[in-house]
Amino acid sequence: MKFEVDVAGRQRTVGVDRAAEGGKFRVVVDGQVHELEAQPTALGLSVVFQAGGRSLDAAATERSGGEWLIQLPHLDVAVVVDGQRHARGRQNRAGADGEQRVTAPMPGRVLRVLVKPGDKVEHRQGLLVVEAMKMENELTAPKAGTVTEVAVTEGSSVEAGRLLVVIE
Amino acid sequence: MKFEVDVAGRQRTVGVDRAAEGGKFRVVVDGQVHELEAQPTALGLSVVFQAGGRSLDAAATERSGGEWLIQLPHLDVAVVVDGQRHARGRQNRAGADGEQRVTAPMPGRVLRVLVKPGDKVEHRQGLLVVEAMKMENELTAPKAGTVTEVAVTEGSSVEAGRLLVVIE
Amino acid sequence: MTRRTKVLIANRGEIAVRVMRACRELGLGTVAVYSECDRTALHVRLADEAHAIGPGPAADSYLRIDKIVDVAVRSGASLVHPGYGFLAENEDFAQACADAGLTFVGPSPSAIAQMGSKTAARRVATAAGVPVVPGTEDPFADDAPDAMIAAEARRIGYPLLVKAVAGGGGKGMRTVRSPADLSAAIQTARSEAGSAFGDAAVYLERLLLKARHIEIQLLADTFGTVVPFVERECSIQRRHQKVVEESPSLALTEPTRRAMAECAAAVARTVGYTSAGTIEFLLDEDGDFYFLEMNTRLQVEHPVTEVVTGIDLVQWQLRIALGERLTIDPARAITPRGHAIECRLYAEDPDQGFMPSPGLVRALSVPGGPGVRDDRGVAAGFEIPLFYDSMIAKLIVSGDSRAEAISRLSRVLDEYRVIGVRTTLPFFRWLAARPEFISGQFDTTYLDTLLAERKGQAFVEATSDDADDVAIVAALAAWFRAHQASAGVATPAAGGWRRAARTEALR
Amino acid sequence: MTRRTKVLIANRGEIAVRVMRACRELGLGTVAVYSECDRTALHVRLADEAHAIGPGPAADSYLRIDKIVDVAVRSGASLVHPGYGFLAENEDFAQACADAGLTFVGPSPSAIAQMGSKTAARRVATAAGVPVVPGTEDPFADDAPDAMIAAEARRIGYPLLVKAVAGGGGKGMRTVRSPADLSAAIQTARSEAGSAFGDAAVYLERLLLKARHIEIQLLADTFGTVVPFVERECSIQRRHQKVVEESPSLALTEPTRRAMAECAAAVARTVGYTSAGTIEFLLDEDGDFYFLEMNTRLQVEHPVTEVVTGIDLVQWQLRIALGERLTIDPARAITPRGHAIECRLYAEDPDQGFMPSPGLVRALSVPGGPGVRDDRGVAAGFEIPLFYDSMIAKLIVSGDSRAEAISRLSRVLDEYRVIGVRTTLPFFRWLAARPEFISGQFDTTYLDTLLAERKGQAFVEATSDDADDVAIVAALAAWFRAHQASAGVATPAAGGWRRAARTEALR
Repeated sequence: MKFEVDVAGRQRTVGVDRAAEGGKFRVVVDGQVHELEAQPTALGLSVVFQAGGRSLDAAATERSGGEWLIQLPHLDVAVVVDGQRHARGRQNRAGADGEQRVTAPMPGRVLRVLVKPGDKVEHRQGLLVVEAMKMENELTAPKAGTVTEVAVTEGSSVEAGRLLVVIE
Repeated sequence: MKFEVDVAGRQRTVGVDRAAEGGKFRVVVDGQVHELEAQPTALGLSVVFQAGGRSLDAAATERSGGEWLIQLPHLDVAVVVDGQRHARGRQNRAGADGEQRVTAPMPGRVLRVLVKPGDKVEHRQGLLVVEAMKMENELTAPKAGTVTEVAVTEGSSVEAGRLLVVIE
Repeated sequence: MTRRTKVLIANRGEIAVRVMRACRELGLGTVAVYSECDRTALHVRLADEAHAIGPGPAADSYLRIDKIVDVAVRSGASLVHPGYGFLAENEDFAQACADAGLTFVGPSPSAIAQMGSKTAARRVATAAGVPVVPGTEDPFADDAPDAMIAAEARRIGYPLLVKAVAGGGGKGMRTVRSPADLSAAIQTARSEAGSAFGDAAVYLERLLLKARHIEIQLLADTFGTVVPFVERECSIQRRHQKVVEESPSLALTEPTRRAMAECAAAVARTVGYTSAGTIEFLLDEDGDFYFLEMNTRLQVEHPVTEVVTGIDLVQWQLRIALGERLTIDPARAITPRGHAIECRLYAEDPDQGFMPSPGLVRALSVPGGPGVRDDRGVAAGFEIPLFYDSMIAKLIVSGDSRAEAISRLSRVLDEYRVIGVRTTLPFFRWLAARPEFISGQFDTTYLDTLLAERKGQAFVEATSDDADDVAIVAALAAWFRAHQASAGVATPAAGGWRRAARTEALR
Repeated sequence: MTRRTKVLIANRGEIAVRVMRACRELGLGTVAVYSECDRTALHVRLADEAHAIGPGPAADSYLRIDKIVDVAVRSGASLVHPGYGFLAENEDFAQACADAGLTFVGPSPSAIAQMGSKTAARRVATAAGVPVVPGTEDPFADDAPDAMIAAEARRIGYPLLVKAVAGGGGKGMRTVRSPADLSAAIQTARSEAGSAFGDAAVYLERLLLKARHIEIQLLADTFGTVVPFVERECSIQRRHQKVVEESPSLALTEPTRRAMAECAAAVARTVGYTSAGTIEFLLDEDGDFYFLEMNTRLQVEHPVTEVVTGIDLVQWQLRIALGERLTIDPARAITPRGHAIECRLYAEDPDQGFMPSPGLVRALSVPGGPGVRDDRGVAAGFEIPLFYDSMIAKLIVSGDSRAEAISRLSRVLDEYRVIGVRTTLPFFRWLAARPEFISGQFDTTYLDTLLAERKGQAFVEATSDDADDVAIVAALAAWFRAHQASAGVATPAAGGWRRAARTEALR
């Protein structure tokens, strides 16, 4: 099977073929071949690479729309498999081009809106302040650009995934 | 729904009715009513009894043929739900009447057979010695009675659940 | 058979679990209370009995004095332990318990009231002969004019702190570096304090530069005995919220340790304190220290003290509440055996400005082995609610020396896995390797300064190899999913043979 | 950048995990080996790299010296840690490592050989001036006539023990109370020893009545420094297999402790011992003690010593192997801080004569909080293989006093849950409440005698209320199963909202 995996904005093509024996796989990432053994565990996947025996204890949590949270021992990364990006996209994809939709990462209440359509914003400039879990959290611009839309008003309650601001 | 639950040889009739609200149940055990809230957890079930608020953190592992291993905080008990007793019955159901089939609780090798058909055996008398996990384990009679069948010979390897001895 | 003494724990999460453990070890029964979203929480499952007290929002459940006292009375509990947060420092709750004939496991309502107001507490410290940080004597009235506040600020000097009189946990607190920012800081602090504590009053305090936050845990019984403990170092803070705590502190000389402990005991005696409490100090660069405030409750970071002294503070809280005399050897309480470090593990995304990231904790792998203490409030399968603090666990490590504790911390953080939600683990792994942390060269501004300098840079920059690994794992998980082999959720639905059968089918 | 020093761990289960933790804390790389059935074992998942070495049976994998040495060389490991069991006391393995240029983390092959033969070890002890239990000087030849053995038995006196010269873990050991049972005991001991150790040789030793098993842990470096530690009490045994260990022992006076420690060090010096090792003694009712044997490796019960001394024995093993000098203060090593108790938790059914009950560990809930150390070799979702010892975990608790440690043990055992397989937890819960255990009135025959008296009676007799609870839970589980709500396996298949959706659907 072939998968397109979007890791932090960079697409990788990954071919997965099960070898004859159970649990052994041949995985090809952008042309590079990895022979490995992969076993499901209660956490996720235990992977041992044949070359060098490197052991990787990883977890994969499926969100929706092809989005997965991949957790390596030292790293959490959200990826999209097969490019079926869900409407509830990642807020922070710094460096990526085009329209950036800033969505609420969690339910809360909009305390302050700091920008208006037409404003030029710097990378990481504050856009709005959302109160959630008793703390005030400032949401910042994922890239420099121009605010094209502000989809909420001060005082409104928002659900996770709700569109807040669009930057172009 | 009604269930017949065989707990250590004694049958109990248990009616389970979900109350209007999610997670709330009305459970009737042999006529006695319990109002409770039951929620699945990663371990099993978290149960809170309405009367007195008693909290019970229990686990239920389904075997096969209606057999379940029920684990309370201080107690492990195998039960059969709805009487569909599996061929791989419990070895030790002391005090029960009728034929008792002693089966191998785990794979191993029969080192010694200590009884032959026709032998009278006491409760807990040794029947055979099975080597498993490098230890010699003596299987004993689940009740007093007469050996009617010895289904294995010394030196044979046995799978879990294999019939070893029948006592009547 | 005499009826077993029961303790109602008026809290949730790890601290409710912690208190229940102490109850169990003393042979006391445990009564939990829970809100709707906590129906399967660990504290409910571990309690002897559990009672629902309302919907998720704390104001409707864990802050409802009436409901909690009612459950205590109905369940036949004779003691009430408040944990920390929620009603722990609410003198009305302590009073309501007393009025209902329940023993509140904590100080008297009057001690709570006196020390709960930060301005009143400063007066107590002064009366006890303990130096305080320069600041306003009294809180400002809600309608105090900006000009008056500005004048007071000039008297104290910049930089300064706006602090909520009823504050705690860094809420309602703002740093002001110049007069221009004062008015906005007052406004946000008041608003945050009002919503968090129901009391919008604030006051000003000078911001000591390069100061360390050092605190003294103490226990006091009802017979007048006060025992102070070896200090805790809590200078690693983010927005005035402690992130890492350790004991002992590298910054204290033995004479300063003893002097600070004596000051702490003096404050406690002045206010007629009983139960466990903590006196917080600021230690400046010259080695001088100042009273900051008192926490009239058990603190989040109490385990580091327990680990280095071998003394169970929560058992002692309960024993004191049951009328026992404190028989701890004071010399032992002040002498650390080895070194302990605690990390507060949150369901927050450190790469998104520590934004809370609640959700379902799908699986957990908690490290073990030597020198690890696991104080967790969450089990696998639990959905971290939106309504409360998003702390998942406290991780406490210890070692013979601080260096051993830090190398253990790194090992343990690498092992720790929380699957399904983002946590502050990547942040802690980064912090544990920082040279300033390892050498102990930090003050209360250290972390905020460093974070500001990083400008949101990720704590773990994924290498190209990492990205390959991520792609491989994602593709494999998708492959297993497509083949119905429950990748990512491998806990099989039944006994071993069923799993074996499935494994076979996979071949 | 210099290449990181790697350690190959030639073991599995909790001890492989334990050793890896020490490696990590010292900054050493970890190489695991695994058999086919251990592909998802914890030690594989925690290692930096892992290499398959063959099928499940130990003789084809964990006992294959050739394969393990080959992996060590190929992976670039420079040290090999054997753990306990398997090849830990195999001088050929130690020699093979040396021949391949690998540092074996343990004593020299000659020390292993000398102390590995129980009869040779007894001669070493005698040479060191340490009293030994009366017994046969030399092992019996395989074809030694029964009459000759019987004559030797008469000389020693009954009751006596038949012991495998290469024995360990209670295997190949039989108690003989009268001459009539001697021949059968010799036969079973030889058969068990032959299959377990590949060496059927046995010898006889007098069975000391009402004796306690007390042992002294020691560390020895390559510069001749030997440091003995405070004793471990290991008298709670079933069929000569330790079940519960603690430190310190209630039975030792301070002079006896010091004398025993000195004897232990003398034996170690006589044999030129290096690394960690343990000298086992029997302590009789009069307070006299006798050398029993030496274990030339890390022991299962080493954590209780680590907990009461704060010294990491495995780190020291590695540091000694790397050529470091032992710098532990001997006074500290022999002075316990508090009390520690270890339980060996097995996948065995205590109500079926402790029959192994391997299978899938569906879920785990490991207790935390103060005074708990979790040394586990199994994670949720792991199928305990049939091929090895069925130990799941070691549970170590500590307290300020033995009484506190025991009340903590009870609390912790109540919290500990292993779902899917039967374990010895119910047995330990029963034991922790036994008056003889609580008062410390036991010897090595205590547990076997008590178990014999119980005649297989269940450790927890289910009350009628319990049976009701069981029926309720079973019916509810069946109900949830019928409604597809994954009762018993609630870990949801995906993120929180999917679960929420399902919960909604349930309403």
